[in-house]
Amino acid sequence: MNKRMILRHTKGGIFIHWFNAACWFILLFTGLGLIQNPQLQPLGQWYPNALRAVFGGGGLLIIHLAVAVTWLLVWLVFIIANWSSHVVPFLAQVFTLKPGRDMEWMIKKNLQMTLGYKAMAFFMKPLGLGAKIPDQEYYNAGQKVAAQVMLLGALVLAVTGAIMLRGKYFMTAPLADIAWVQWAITIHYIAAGVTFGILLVHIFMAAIAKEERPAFWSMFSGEVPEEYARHHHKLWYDEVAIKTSDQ
Amino acid sequence: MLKRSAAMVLALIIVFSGLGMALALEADGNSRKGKYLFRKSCRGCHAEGQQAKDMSPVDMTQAQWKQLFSDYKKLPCYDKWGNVPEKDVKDIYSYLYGHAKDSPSPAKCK
Amino acid sequence: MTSSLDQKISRRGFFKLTGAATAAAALGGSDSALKPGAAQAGTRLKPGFESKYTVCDMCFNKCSAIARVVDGKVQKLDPNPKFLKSRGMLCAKGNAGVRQQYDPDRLKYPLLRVGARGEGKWKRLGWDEALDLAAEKMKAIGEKYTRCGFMFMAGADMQSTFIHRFAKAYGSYNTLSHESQCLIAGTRAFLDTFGEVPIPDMLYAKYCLMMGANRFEALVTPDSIDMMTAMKQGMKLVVMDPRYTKTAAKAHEYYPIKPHSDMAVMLAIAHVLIKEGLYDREFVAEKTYGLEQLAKHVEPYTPEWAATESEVPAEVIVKIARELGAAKPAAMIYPGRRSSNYRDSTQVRRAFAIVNALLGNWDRPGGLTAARMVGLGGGVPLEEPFYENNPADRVDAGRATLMFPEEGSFKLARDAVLEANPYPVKGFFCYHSNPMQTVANRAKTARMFDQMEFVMVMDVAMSDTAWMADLVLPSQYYLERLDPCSAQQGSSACACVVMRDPVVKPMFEAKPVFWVMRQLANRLELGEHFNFSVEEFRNAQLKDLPGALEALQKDGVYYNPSKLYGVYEGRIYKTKSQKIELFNQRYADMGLDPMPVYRKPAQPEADQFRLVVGRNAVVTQSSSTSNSLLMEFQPTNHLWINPAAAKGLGIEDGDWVKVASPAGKQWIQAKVTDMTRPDTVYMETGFGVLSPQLAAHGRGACIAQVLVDDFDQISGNMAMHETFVTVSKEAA
Amino acid sequence: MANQKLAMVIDAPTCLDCKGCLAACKVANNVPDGKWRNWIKGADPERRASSPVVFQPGNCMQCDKPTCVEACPTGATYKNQADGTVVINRTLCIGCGQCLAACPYGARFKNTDLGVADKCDFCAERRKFGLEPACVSTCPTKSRKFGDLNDANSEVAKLLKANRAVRVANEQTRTDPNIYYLGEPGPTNWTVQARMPEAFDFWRRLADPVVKAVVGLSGLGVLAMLGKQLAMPKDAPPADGGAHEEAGHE
Repeated sequence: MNKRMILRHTKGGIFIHWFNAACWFILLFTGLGLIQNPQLQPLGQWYPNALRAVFGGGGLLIIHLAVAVTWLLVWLVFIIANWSSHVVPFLAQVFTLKPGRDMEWMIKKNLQMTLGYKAMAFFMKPLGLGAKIPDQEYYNAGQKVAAQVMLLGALVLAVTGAIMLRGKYFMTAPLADIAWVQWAITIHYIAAGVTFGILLVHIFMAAIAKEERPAFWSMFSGEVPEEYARHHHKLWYDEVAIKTSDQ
Repeated sequence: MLKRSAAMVLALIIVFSGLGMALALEADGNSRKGKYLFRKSCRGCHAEGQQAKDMSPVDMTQAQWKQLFSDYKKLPCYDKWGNVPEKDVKDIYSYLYGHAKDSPSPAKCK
Repeated sequence: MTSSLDQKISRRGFFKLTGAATAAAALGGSDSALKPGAAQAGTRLKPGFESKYTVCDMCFNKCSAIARVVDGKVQKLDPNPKFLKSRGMLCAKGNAGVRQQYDPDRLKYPLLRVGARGEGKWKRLGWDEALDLAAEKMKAIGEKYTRCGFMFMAGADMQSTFIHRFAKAYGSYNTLSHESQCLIAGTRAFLDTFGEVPIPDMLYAKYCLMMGANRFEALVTPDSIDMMTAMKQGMKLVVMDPRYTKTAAKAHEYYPIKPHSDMAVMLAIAHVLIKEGLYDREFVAEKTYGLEQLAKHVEPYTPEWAATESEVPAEVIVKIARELGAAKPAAMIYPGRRSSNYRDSTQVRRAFAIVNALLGNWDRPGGLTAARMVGLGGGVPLEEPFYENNPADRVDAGRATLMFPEEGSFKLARDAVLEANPYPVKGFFCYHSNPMQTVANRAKTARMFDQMEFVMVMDVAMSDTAWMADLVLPSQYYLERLDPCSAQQGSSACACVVMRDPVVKPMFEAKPVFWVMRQLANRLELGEHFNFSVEEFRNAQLKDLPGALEALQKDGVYYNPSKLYGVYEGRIYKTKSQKIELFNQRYADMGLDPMPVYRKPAQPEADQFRLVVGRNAVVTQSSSTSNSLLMEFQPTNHLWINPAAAKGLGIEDGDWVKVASPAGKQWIQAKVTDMTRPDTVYMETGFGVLSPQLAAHGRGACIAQVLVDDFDQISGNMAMHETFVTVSKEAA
Repeated sequence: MANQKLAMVIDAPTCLDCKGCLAACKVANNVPDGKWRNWIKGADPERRASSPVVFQPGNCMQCDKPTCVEACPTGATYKNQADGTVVINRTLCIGCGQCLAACPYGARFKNTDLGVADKCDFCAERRKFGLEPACVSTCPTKSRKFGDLNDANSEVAKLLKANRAVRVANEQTRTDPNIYYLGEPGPTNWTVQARMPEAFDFWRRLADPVVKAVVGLSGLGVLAMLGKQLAMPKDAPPADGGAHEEAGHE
């Protein structure tokens, strides 16, 4: 069997991914638990009550704040350390969307993922499009969009979170600042909601969808099978293949 | 207690006051020195735990002090005074009179 | 060492401690029995906090308080519910005592002036150096100018007795207190009417006419509190004041009386009482002297006449007289306290006293009650030496007719010092008092300091007076001190004793004044007069009061129950006539008016205002205006000016104005308000601080700078309200 | 153990406006400069025709229907069932200040030292040690009385039974306060109007549904994918898959 493996993730990348995942998990669940107001709590009062029974009311906020600050600091270090090697290329890639190819991919892939190839082909026919899903780079269009939303969401969460933190510990000015804090909470909530929505899809794709299983494992080993790379990220594979054949 | 002691002094005065020459004492001595002399000359006996009754300017009214000193040589304790010069008596009298209970500035508690 | 409550307070112990005193029940719920509360998270009072008794020193009232101490630091001061004189309360100032203790402005070590006087250049000294220097100066001045050449001043402090003692031992007659700034005219008047100074039995009064007092703001225990309780029980309160005080706001009736016309109203009330036979005939016949003379004397003082003088309507005066007559003997003219107002303040207060006598309220419930001695001793006796070369008397002796030889008169002593007549005074020691802030005509006080060869001031902070000193000594604050006992009286509330034990360790190099006096005495070969400790002095004070020390340690206060009413049954009054003197014989003998004669007072010119001064419930003159908590209530003072007057001068609320009198000028922000009469402006005491080392520096204006230093001709009391000022909208 | 209903009964006409309660509270609770947990309404009067003037002491009314609790997103502010007080859990408070605006009595403020909302809690810490609230114990005229209304023997319960008492509530917002005023209560005006902050309303009305929709849609998508995966395990590209080189695909 041709089981040649291709390096997809560096160790640093793997670390930051799982670190991020852990933080978000904790932040999401403690954050949700912090909302103890029947008008606002999406899960119902049982949830914050249960969490408070375990951690105590104040503990919940302290965990949330501690994890958030750690998360932010680690990210800052990571970004600075990997600025030119990873961060800039990553940003360049995820923010480059080619309308034709990527749009087509989005439509086709979503239909395929939810309804299957046949249905997708069926729907594409009238549009004069084939059933072929366009080749993708290191990230496919879906991943790019998800990354964009997550990035933006994380940024908003960090900024609004910082405003709230300031609200608690450094606030001196009276109402003007308080309005800022109040909006920060609302926006924080929205950002958390939206990113969580994307996260759901991401988690499904990575951990549950069978066809993406190699990608899931690569988040531990760092490598994907050559076959998987060629299939899912043809353009990237070609690049890597050329590079390797050059050697 | 003070009241009784004052009353006793008064009673004694009435009993012993003879027709001796009344000394026309004016209260124009040095009352500050009088205070000192009162302590030196009188409080040796007239004090708590001593042989005579405790004594202070506010034990009597100005009129009573005036009467008492009008013929002080007839006081029962005069023989114990030793040689108090008249000038000193005048100072003592000024102090007692000036700080009597009905005076403009009654002595504060001793 | 005795420390009252030095054990950790268990909950049970605490209940015992704060169990309400029996008599408190009568006061309609000053019952502080503690209610159990739910336990909640908190950080302020940690378990194991200690509760220790202390005596508040934020004003002269000496309220017993409980200090809550955590880790050697006072966290909170609470009232002592067993202290009946305060009715178990602690006012805003009392609560702010914590801030004073930890005030960053506190003096830390002895300071020697190195620049010009008042320039503020200091050098730190060690205590030994400082005391050596002080002793040397005292010795030199005593030798050069006689011992009366050194003057002593001490405020209302529980250790002030040691300064008086030191002065006596040292040989100076020239001791001053704050009293000639405050109350001696009133004291004089009542002493010369009743033979003693009464304590109003406010709690049971049914009618009270209050003039020349602001009892709901200038708090005096228990009067301020009892007045409210009495009102709740139906007492009618009528207030006459040129200013709409909070007392006026709480009164049933308020009349903006023209300043300096109180006597006119009082004489007219006497007129109505006698004419309509509303006075207590039996009482007056039996206990007073001079009704006939008085009747004749007040004949011309009709309500109509008084109305023109006072601007209080005649029918109001008649009505008040009738109401007083109907409510007698539980009706009173409130005797008041501060009477440093006019040249004839003694006579004004005599008029108050006379009307009270006519109402027969003396020695009876709801009236004026006699002093009740608790039986506290004088402490370790002093064998006062006599210095042959001393002058005959005080430096201010004879400058007013009937001065108190113990108190003297700051105003008259200052004049005498400035004139060096009859003899020079070149040394000054001031403790716990601040004449630069409180005594009218600050320029003169500064001149007096200028001509001194040595000025030593001991205080907790760099007061304006300390700022003028040669040597400044840091005093311990009351929470750090072991103080002698103090006897307190308050009508039905008490005849009681309080004392102070240290609550916390002294901060910095601060020392008690007793220690300083003792050190100086030792250096001046007067050590025999200070051959005791404060504890020994205290024990000597308490020697005739068995159980007192235990009670003080257990309850923070010792009571000695005594008769409150009918004290004078079978007793003579300590006056010349041995009766209550409506007609004062001694005054007649001395060429004074035997009964108060109303002489038309001087009035401000058209472009002038009469300046009146006062205080409120959050300011104790200058001693509290730098307190960080009290400052929040009152960061500065204002010149209250009536809108009509302000309009004429183009002054709007908040404008900076110049207030000028012959004594000096100050700039201050105007408060345009109809709470003062158009002919009267008002300022609070304690602001316009000179010393840059106090937080209140640069806030408001100083009364002492603009008040003219007139004086009451009989008592020598300062007469501050004889000041006429011009007010102008003029930049500094 | 029966729950308490702690309350204050205030005899406003006996208040002197001496500020003792304000000072005591400030020291007892370490309240920062410029902030107060309690107040005296109608203080520092201009001259009035009616007399006597009534000064009205007050503080957080520990309402039975507290709007501040409604406005708190984190549950840091809640009604303590044990004693009926409205409590702020400082560690949970995020200092958003929504409760400040929501209180119709202006009883809350931002504690700038701690970064949290603050207000009167009837001196919870002092009560732990059996002490009365600082304002109550220090009050010269004992205008403020404190106790448990559920205890018929308490002074406050007796006072309410024996006297006519009113609550000086803000008319616009019904909160059922637990401060009762005896006799003539004095000022009835409230300078503050309770309101829910805009951000809070936006959250409640708009943000919340939108977020729920987004998450819901994502969830639906994922569910669909999952369904497809389960239903069509062998979904493969059509034969004309073209560029897809399916050969190697498992």
